[in-house]
Amino acid sequence: MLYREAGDFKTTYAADSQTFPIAFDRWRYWAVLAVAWLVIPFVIDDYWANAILVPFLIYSIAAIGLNILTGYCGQVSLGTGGFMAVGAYSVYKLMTAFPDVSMLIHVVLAGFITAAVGAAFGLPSLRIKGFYLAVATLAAQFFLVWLFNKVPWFYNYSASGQISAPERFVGGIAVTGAGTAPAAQYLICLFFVTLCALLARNLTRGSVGRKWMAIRDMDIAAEIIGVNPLTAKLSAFAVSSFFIGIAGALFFAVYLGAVEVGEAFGIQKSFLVLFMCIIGGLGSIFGSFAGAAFLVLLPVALKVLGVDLLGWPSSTVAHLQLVAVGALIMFFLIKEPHGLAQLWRIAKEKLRLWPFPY
Amino acid sequence: MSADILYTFEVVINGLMSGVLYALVALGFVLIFKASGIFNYAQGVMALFAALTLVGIMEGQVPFAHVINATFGTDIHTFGWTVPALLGIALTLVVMIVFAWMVHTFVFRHLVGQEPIILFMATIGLAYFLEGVGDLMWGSDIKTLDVGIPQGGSLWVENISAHLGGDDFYGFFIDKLDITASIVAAILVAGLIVFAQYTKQGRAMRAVADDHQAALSVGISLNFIWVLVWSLAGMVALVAGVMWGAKSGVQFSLSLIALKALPVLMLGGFTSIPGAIVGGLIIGVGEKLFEYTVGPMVGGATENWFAYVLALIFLVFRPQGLFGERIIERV
Amino acid sequence: MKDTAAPYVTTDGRQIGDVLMDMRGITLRFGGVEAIKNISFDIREGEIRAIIGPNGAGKSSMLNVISGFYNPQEGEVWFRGEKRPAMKPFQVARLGIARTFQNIALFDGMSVLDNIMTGRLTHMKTGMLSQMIWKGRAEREEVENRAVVERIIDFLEIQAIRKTPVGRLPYGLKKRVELARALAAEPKLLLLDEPMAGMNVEEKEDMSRFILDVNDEFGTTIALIEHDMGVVMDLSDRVVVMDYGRKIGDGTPSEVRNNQEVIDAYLGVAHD
Amino acid sequence: ELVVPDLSYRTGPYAANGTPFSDGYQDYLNLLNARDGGIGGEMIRINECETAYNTEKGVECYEATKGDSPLIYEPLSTGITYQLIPKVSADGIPMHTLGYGRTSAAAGETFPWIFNYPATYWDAASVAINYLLSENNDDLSGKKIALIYHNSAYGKEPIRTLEALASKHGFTLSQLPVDPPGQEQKSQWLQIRRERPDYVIMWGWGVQNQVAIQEAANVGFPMDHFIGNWWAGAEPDVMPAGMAADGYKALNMNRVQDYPVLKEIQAQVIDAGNGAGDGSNVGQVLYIRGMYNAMLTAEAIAKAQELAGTSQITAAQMRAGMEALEITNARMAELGMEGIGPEFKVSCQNHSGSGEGLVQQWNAAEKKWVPLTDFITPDKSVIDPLIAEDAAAYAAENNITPGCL
Amino acid sequence: MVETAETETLLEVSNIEVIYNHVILVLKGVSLKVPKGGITALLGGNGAGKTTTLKAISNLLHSERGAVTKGSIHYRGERVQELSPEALVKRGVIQVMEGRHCFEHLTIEENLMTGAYTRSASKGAVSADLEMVYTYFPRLRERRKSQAGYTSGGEQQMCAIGRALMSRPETILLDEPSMGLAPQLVEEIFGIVRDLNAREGVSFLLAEQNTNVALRFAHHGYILESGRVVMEGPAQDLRENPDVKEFYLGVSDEGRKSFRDVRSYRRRKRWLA
Ligand SMILES: Nc1ncnc2c1ncn2[C@@H]1O[C@H](COP(=O)(O)OP(=O)(O)OP(=O)(O)O)[C@@H](O)[C@H]1O
Ligand SMILES: Nc1ncnc2c1ncn2[C@@H]1O[C@H](COP(=O)(O)OP(=O)(O)OP(=O)(O)O)[C@@H](O)[C@H]1O
Ligand SMILES: [Mg+2]
Ligand SMILES: [Mg+2]
Repeated sequence: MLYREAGDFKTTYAADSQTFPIAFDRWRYWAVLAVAWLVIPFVIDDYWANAILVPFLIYSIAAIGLNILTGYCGQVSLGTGGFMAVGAYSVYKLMTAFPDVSMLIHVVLAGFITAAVGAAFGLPSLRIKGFYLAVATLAAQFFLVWLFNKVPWFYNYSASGQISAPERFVGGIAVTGAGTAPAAQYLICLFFVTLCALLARNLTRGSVGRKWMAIRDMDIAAEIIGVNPLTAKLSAFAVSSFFIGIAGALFFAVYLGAVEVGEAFGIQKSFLVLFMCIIGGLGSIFGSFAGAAFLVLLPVALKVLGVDLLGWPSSTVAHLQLVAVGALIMFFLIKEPHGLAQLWRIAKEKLRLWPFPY
Repeated sequence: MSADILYTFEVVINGLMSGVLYALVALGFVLIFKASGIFNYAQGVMALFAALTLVGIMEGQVPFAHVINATFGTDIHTFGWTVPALLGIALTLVVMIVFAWMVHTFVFRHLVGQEPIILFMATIGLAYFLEGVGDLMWGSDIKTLDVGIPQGGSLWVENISAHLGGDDFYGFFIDKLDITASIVAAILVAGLIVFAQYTKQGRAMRAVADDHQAALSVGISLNFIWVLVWSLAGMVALVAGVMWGAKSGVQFSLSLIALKALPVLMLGGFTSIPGAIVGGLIIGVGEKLFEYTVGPMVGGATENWFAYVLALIFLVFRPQGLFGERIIERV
Repeated sequence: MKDTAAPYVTTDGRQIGDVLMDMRGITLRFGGVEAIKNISFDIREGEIRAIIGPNGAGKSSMLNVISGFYNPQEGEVWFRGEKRPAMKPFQVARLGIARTFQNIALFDGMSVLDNIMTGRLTHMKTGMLSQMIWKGRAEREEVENRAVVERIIDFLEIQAIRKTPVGRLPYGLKKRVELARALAAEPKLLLLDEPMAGMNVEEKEDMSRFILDVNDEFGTTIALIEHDMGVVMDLSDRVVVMDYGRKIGDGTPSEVRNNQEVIDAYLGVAHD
Repeated sequence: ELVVPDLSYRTGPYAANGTPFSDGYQDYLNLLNARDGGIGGEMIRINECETAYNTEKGVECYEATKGDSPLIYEPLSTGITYQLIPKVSADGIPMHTLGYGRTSAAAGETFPWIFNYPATYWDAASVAINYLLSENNDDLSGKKIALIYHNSAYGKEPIRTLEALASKHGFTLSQLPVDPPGQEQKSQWLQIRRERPDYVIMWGWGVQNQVAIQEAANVGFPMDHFIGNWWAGAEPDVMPAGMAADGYKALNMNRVQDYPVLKEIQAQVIDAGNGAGDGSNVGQVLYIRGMYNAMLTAEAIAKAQELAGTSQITAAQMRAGMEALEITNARMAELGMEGIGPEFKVSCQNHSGSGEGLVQQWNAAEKKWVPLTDFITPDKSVIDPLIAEDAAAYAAENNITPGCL
Repeated sequence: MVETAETETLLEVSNIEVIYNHVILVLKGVSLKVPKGGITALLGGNGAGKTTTLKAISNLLHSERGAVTKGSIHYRGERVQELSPEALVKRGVIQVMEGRHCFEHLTIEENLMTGAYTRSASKGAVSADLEMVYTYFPRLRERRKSQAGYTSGGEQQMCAIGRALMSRPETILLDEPSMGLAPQLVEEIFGIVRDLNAREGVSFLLAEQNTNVALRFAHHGYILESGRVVMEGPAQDLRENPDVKEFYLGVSDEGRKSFRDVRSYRRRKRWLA
């Protein structure tokens, strides 16, 4: 018995509904947080920040957001890219209109704006279900991208229609713009990740989360036992979009620095985030992190392996990379359709039963 | 008649024709979705792959030449023969059937009974995979596909319609390729409808779609049915690939026509073969007309999103699409 | 004809309360099919009311009308002496009407505990914001409601499976969890659609006990569809019999049992 | 060792255009390595990174390669260029965008690290109009010109200039955006068919070009009145349409012909098995442009080495070399590519060179691009104020005080 | 009742173990025999493993992530564990699944036609069989053109049985045919089972909760509890067994007891913990 929950007694219901009911898990969680906040900022360099950690953190937020909508509330959305664009353009407008306000506030406001837009595009979900809804969210995806491309007000009338993030600060330290220190980029993203994960966890363990899951598992039955599908679905769209908006804002302002909407927030982005949710595990916050990590690291790893270690021509590697990513995705789905989070759970279950097979 | 009305009419006709081309892609989706509940995002890439293979076979290219050359330092590119179009098409069909078998055996057979979204994601994985394989196999340069389909505006139509309007009306423009595509699509759809509604295999296919377990229990071989529909979808992909390839050359972007087919599906219903056609026509006309009338006012390039918004509006009134099977909601 | 002055005594001597729910002239159509044809009946407070009839008679549809899932084309639904306007199902649930389903409708992705907690949703009122913060109001509310749910879990003897995902449970237990979920709402009126289908005698006995206890201890009014005549005859105070959408009988079990039309249409042979 | 990253794209929708360019680019640098032992005795190391013409991947490539002390970035994408402008400026690595990217980067005092010689998009727009003026006895008033463009940062670039030129020369300009990738252009071409503009100018890339040329042929638009910019005038654009593309015109910044240097590349690089590709692209428009780009880079490196007095230069020294770059006909002839580009001279005030371009025409029967004109000078009187205005706005937005480094 | 000992054994299950999801052990060594021409009942409470046994026989476990890990299944002496479900149907074994499982979007008639999928019989023979099914279930004839999804529970059950008959089976594995059916219909369906058995010689393996009815119609019975066979014997004997009487038939020495009297009663002893 390497991993035990027996002997870990709860005496109150509150203790039973905490995030990590098992003491061992709790310790591990604090350890991860401590490393993330207290160690990494001092050792991080440009490459790690920009190629791995910052995108990982930002995608984690987006994946948590989409996971709330798709994993918890069962509404498949392919509009993630579009909603990220809303976050990005909101934060851009806010940054340029109110240069002196802290970025933290701008990012949160961008989240709220996206939440409103998300809720509006969530309205059809009351009638349209399953894949029809998924395809319908593409309407949001394409429309939003077109809108940001077409209306000059959104990009402050720049000649090319691109937006680029000017230097902005949090408490006197630059967090956007080209001169930002990698640690600053990392920390602002980490701040939002921690916040979002906490909020998401709180929402999903209480009555709101149960409403969502009820709608996901059987919407008719949920309605008959007293869940108002309108508020449940729209709130899921809003909360999900809030997170996705924050991710979009950080993606533009902190990570890329400049954005062309059709490229950075195109349909590929929607697929990517959905992949993260699914590979990580639908309906699991841990899964969102795992999925984001997997898909951020995979191409980097494949490239290192192919070009740097094996020395193949980069075009062949690029093609092989497509083949490998595709094959790995299929392989994963076959091996464990419920994602990395489920693998983790099974591993724990095995440990618990160890040394017996079942 | 005033030229304006005539030109609008021309837009409508051309919209219908474009719609047929969208429908060709949508048909492949419908077949697979109907029989396995798999929303096959890879349909577009399959069209690309089929077209690439056809060109490769017709021109006698050596598959994987780049990889072979890179690995063994050789310098081979073609076998030095060319294959006539019809034989090429037949050989490509064989390749697509092998492909169908492989997809089923190595991927989807292991995913039976999974949730639709998992299957959907697997098809996106398949799309990446197939795209990479296509590139490795046939190279990523643009290829010209010529199987002898006439192209260009039909002068005949233009001439006999020119006198309908005044001096500033030049007659209707209809692309000969589009006419061919319409005829092919009509034949394909008729054939598929007969297959699905009136044959034993077609009925089995619909049964499988409803309930895998029950289908197994009455002795329907899921493997056979699925290989069958993937093969059919491969065939449809080939047709779509040939039509689109003739239009814009065979190259990567061909796979993106999947995105044009999605609103068509949504509007027509994921499970309806006639729906794919009607949906295609409505989307084709709708988006062209919108771009033509409203587009200039809002800065154009509206087609991508308008198709989706149009489909969305329809869905709000009929959540299962125009011809989709009613969603049975009972408790 | 309807006597709203309590108490009301059935012909076999049980004393039951006021009219709680009154269905008046309900007609329900699906396209061309008339599933319910002009049916009227009432449910009185504190009673166990059975609805029986052959398959396809329209029993489940009637339950669906009561719980607001179907809106009848004709007829009125009166609840607690007031005419109920056309409502969405979730609004009906908030009036205090809970139900179970013929084909189990549990939330497969959740644990037994969470499933039962969903039954409390109509009682949980904290907003999104306090939920996000969790500490404080949301947690307090969660704990209070958890206590109620734990009582029900004890009552139905399903402590051991509290944390199991419902998907894995055997059929009989699923039915029990569904009952628990309905009870968690502390309903005035509980609708049970074939609660004992697919159970063996022993399990039926268990279920009967729960139903009787709920009825007695919480005073919950129960409307029940069941095909097992033994159960229906033993448990119910009054029985409505439907056939092809029509009402062909209404009365105490003994009255119904001897009704020739009922025997012909449904029972086949006179039941013991 | 001289590290030169190559942000190329050999996959995705634009692979057909990215591949020959990158082949030409790498093959020329490899030739220098093989023939001359690098530049100034220092070997060149090419660091290829696949961007798939995707801005995000481009940034990843930048981050992944910049630790290697690269001398220069040439991302071959306007989108990526915009992302990298602030980054390279902050990191102090020069970026060269050959006839693409941000036009106003020509203002070297505002954009000290960005170079876009030998010409910009606005130059291209003006060259096209100047060509049409010469075709029409210097009078375009009352003419109708349609611009069909890639609906992206790249496609939108020429609009300002064309609008300014329209008001100057009195022609009307209508704009037809095409959403990438541009498979479906029926609406746009029906509109063109109805309005019958005198000329159509195209700012396209990838499949958009092929479809447009095919559609133009379908609706019977006269091919010789259809002019693409220099990213819409290569073999992949015209080949799929077959004979229908005959007569189509396009701008070019590099003349296409059989240069002696190509033979050297064939002999010393490709036949030696060191070619970036399989050699089938040698001599194509984009291949030659890639090679031209590499030549400009190599010349700048040589210049930098000369100025710094050392062969192992830094990125900052490279920048100085680029700013002092001068390309003469004599030098081009010496390199075995006589007349491949215009003569030009870079300075702190002008990072964009001469801005000249020529017009070429497709001969479908012989499958060859034929230069129609010599290098045409753009109308700087229109362009320069626009550049100054845009650069000033950028400077204000980013708190930059323009000045030479 | 038919004397089972002498007749040929069609189906023999010996000591099988079934595991779901690699971890959940459900059948812990189940053995049973189905004689030719007999009706064999498989009884037991919820979750005892009846459905699992039937699915193990008809090879439908695979798609539920379940697997037979021990023991063997023979049909007519041939080992059938590795066969595909359709191969088994071709050999004459067909399962009517629990919970009806009609093809919702197909009409009743199309549903029935799918039953004939594995047969290479002529059109005429198939329509003759269709006629036969309609004579057994006249209700289906009335609703032949309706989508199965919209028919009532009883009609769906008939449809599922009718569909199985269309494959001209030799053995039918029938899972809970009485569930959710009106008493009259239950009698009717069991009557049809007996008819088919007597007239067409179809053998049945019948999983049932409704012990009462099942034992009335079956020849032989097995009682399953928590994945083990705890009792078997001719139906007659089982009906007489006092334990079976009390736990499964709900009758004690004083006769049937009322469901009202269960008030303060707790679960009684089990054969196995
Ligand atoms: N949503 C619907 N659309 C069309 N017809 C329906 C619908 N719901 C029920 N019906 C029809 O109404 C009739 C009554 O169905 P209902 O489910 O109420 O029967 P029931 O009495 O509950 O039968 P059972 O005992 O078999 O459950 C049936 O003929 C059924 O086909
Ligand atoms: N797919 C599955 N995954 C995991 N466990 C399962 C699965 N299917 C069944 N089980 C478990 O196997 C056990 C036996 O189930 P089975 O369905 O065979 O019982 P049964 O005797 O048919 O019961 P019932 O009378 O309720 O139909 C149950 O405990 C059930 O929870
Ligand atoms: Mg019912
Ligand atoms: Mg069972």
